[in-house]
Amino acid sequence: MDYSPREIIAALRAGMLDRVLKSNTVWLCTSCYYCTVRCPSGIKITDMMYELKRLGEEFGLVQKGAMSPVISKAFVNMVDKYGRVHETMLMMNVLMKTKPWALLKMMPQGMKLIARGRLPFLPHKIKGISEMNKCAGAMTVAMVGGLHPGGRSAKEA
Amino acid sequence: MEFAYYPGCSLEGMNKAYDQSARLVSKSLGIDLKELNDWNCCGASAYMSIRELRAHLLSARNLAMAEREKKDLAVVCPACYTNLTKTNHYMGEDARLRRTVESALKAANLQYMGTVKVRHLLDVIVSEIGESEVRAKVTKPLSGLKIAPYYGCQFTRPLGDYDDKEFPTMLDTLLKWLGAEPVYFPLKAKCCGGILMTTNESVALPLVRSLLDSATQNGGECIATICPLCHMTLEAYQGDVNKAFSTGFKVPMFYFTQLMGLAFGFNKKELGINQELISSKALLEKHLEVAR
Amino acid sequence: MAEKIGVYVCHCGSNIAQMVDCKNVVDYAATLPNVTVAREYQYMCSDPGQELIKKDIKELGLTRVVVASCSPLMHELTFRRAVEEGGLNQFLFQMANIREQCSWISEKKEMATERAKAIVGAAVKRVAFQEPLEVKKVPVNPNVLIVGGGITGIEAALQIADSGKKVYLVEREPTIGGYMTRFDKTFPTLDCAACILTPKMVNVAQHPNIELLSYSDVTGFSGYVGNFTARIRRRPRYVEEEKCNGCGLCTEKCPISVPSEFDCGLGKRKAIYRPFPQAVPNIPVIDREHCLFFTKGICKVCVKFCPRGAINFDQKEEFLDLEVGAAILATGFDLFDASKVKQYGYGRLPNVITSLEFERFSHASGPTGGKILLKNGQTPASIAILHCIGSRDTNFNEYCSRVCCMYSMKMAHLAHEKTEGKVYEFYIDIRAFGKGYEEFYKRLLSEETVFIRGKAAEVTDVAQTPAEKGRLIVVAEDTLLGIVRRTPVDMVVLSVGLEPRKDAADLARIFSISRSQDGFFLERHPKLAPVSTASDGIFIAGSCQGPKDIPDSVAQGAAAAANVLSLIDRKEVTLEPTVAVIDEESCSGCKICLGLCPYNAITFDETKKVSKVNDALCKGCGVCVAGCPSGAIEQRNFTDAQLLAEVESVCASGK
Amino acid sequence: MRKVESNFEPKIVGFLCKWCAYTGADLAGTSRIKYPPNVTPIRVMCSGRVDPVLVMKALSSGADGVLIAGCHPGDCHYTSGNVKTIRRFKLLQRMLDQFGIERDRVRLEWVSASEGERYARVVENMTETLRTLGPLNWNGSEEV
Repeated sequence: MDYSPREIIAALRAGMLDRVLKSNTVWLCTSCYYCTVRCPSGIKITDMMYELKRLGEEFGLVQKGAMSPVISKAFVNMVDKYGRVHETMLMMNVLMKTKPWALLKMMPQGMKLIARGRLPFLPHKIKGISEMNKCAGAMTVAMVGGLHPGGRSAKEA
Repeated sequence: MEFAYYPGCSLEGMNKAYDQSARLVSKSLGIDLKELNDWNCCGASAYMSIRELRAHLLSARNLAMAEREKKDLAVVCPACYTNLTKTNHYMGEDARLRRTVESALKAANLQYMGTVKVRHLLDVIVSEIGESEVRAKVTKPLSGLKIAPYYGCQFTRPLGDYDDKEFPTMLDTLLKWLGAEPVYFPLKAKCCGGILMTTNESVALPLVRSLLDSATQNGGECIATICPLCHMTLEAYQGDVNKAFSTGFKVPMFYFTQLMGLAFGFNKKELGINQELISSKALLEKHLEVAR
Repeated sequence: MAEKIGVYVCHCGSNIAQMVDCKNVVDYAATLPNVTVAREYQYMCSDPGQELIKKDIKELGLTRVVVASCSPLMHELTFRRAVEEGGLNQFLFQMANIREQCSWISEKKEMATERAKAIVGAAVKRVAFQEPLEVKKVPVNPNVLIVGGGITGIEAALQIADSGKKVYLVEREPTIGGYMTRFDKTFPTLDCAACILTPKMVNVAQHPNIELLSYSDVTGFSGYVGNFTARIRRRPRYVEEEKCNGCGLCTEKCPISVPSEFDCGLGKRKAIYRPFPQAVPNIPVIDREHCLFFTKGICKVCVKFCPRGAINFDQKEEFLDLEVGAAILATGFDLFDASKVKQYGYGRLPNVITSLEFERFSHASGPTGGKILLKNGQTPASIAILHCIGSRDTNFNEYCSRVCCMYSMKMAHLAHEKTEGKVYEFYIDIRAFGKGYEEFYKRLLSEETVFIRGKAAEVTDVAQTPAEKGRLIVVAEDTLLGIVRRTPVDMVVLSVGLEPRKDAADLARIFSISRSQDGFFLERHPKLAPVSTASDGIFIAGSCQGPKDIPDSVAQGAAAAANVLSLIDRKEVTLEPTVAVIDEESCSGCKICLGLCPYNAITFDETKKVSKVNDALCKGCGVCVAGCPSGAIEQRNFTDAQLLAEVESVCASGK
Repeated sequence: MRKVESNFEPKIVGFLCKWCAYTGADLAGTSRIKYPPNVTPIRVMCSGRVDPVLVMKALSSGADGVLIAGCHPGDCHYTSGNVKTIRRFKLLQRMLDQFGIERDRVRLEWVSASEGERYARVVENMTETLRTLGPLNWNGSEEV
């Protein structure tokens, strides 16, 4: 971890957003929420990390070679397309893009899971996918119209 | 007791057995789980990370549909629980967020008034069904079985106020009702690192190792889970841990609903125990007469 | 009505003037009916400001005065006095609050000015309907009630009693002395708590002017300044105070041993016991829950051995009504319950203890005779002291408990001295603000205490290295180093913060005083009236008002005593004449008002068939006024005509 | 849908009890908390002094709403004055119904001496509500 959450906040206060976004800290956050429930100042740190991830992705400022942003993007694309996540397909997608050799390494485990019927091959597409995207479209219009910024920023949270 | 049931994406895939056993034991306890029609992804961490607002929209769609059916929502995946609850909570306290989400829902003729309660199935069983009814269903008590009760992160954090945020005890309580012996497990609510496994193995593996260490050192013969991601991580990566740290873990993993099922007398196949990666056969034979 | 009204708009420096266009308000006021003169001035509360009013009353023959300035809570009395000195009855004055409820809450000058005009307009309209009233003087009862016998209450009691006044000192516990009796040494001088406290406790016991009511509490409090009645509940000790000579034989012979509350459960006491040997009064008490006679009807060993026949199992709870002129609440604090912060393991991990438990360990007459010991009886080789437990934390108490930094450093010093082991302090900030405090911190730094700047994240028993095995590991980000450190130690001491007493809300209700957001009793003014309350004649001192160390508590005890003495020596006090009066002509005799009055101040005159208000009992709430179906009751200075005038003016403003 | 009248600023009469609500409102000022200027305060000794007649008078004289604020139940300086306020308030609401006046126009709120922030929020909230309800324009005789 490049910076502790405390240092992240200090850096943000000092106006060093780029430094924060390029650090590995935000992408190492597993959303375990310990910081959020323990923070004596009541800061919702996990939410803040989400906001920083979002900003990093928006500005294209992420740590070089980091996989997590790739996963997030693939995850979002899949949900926007099918309405749900298909674990197998998501992993295949991401690994093909980042480290295809890892797929080989995972083969034996994968075979075991297939044998136990735990790896369905086909994704499920929900019926309401088009109306869901309509909602998302309406939301984008609201965002572009300035009614609501991209996220619920940590400041207001 | 009737709920709209929200299985969540990972119960459709690798954690099918969780879904299977949850439905089975719920039914036998008189909890009527009706799968929420055409539910969608809750907007879990990976989505929330870069599309926060839209993640709330995803959860809100599920909530709106449950509201239309006039039911509360029963959830088994703690991540889904957290996301749905968070949306519920934030829409209540942040008027601007509410307005934005409401107006977006309108595009699909949906509306959400904030009346749905999101409940984790474990909370429903312990708080609503209660000791006497659970005990009454136990035909094959898990006597002598020493279990490390593992809650993971998002069962009570940040918003589940039905149990302690640092040291939850609900699962311990339930396991006792089943006749089993929950062991002291100080890491019971720590992160398994699952979400980092593909991206930062060097960070994630030691977390898995410390969990297995603590569980076994305190006498745990197996681990009970309530989270599909935790379950998957501890199960699928035990081999990697053994390789990386020269350890020899072979700790069987159970969803808490599978343990309930065993105690209620269901067979292993019905509960999806046959889908496990680390065999529990020897352990179960030692403690229970479930050679079936 | 041909009144001559003077309106004075105060700038309050820039407090009002920078947000309210005072000139505009004055011009507006001048146009209002009956207004003879309208002026603005920099500081109306200053001498020249008050002179302005007096002069105008004399020269222009004003019959009514309105001052638009700060809140009436601030300066209503000041201006009433000025009006009186100018030759007008003080109740022909009305205050318009254009500071606290106007300029300070506004963002736009135009809006603030309009609001000020509405407020001033209402006051002008109202004041025309005000009537001259006579204040009533009543004698002050010179006896004083003090609730709480900790160091604060003791100090107050001795100060007042020494001046020759009678003090009733009510203490809930079997002994006075409070928390201080349980401490070992005191910071920063390290003098022993008992050495400085016990002589004062003895003074209380022997003082002819102090009546000590221990093992008692206040259950009711009524009346008004100078003339209160306090109802005291005396719980049965089952030992007759007049007969017992404190020989202690009963305690010695009692066969039942239970954990001692005084020692935080670390030591034992008997079922008939004194919390500690120097207890005042030096009279034991029987704990009903454990005494064999009360639980099983057997034993009576104490009866057998008592040389004075002082044991009396038939004692009953008694109630006592005391007449007093003033009261001081010095009820102190509760300690934060460390088990609420689960990540530190209090109650789960042995050898995680609280600071009070540490005091008992360290105390020479404590359960270990002054030795600091682990659960296994060994001396710890390393101790970590964690600051701010339950304090400065939005999850628990947001405020700083003020004493923990200093007592933690005192503990570090004692721990080091007694164990010769390593001592770590985990702190957020060191707050060493008092006389000699910073110097004490410097001394600790030179005594090899390791200060780690970082709030501990958790205390865990899960070892990651062989060196951590079997020990407690404090995990904290060292914010000076910028890394997370794991510090293995043998013992962890949690420096718990101070909280309002659990029953503070009940006591506040009994005494009709307010509490601040944090739950402590609310002072009348945080700077200028720190020991007064909004209720005349009732004072607060010590930690019941907010966390305080011993020097500050003693200072407040003495301050409250001075306030009380100044009140008593006035011999008489004036009462607000804002009481209710019943117009006999209009009263229909329905008696509805009788049930409405919380003070039983209304009686029914059977011969005239009308209700009557007893002036001395009426507190002027006005509840009966609003409830009278015939409109026969009026509240002085809050008459229907006055309030309606205000309402009408507000509604008409800006139109 | 909320009706937004851009220029309408409701006029609200606030009856504040001296011990809690008025002191709380003072605290909001001392803490420099900003809130809308729509509620003009009138000080009473106890919320129990607020005769329904005063409220109706305010509404018929041009006020768009009335706020009654006192000590929290149980904390009344006069032990139980606010309990009587609660009872009277219910009566008052029935009177409002009879005249066809929205119940939201008259509010009873508890604000302690230490709740400056809360007082500001109450005022903000009530002002917002009345902005959407629009002007009352009631002359006191017939239904609105």
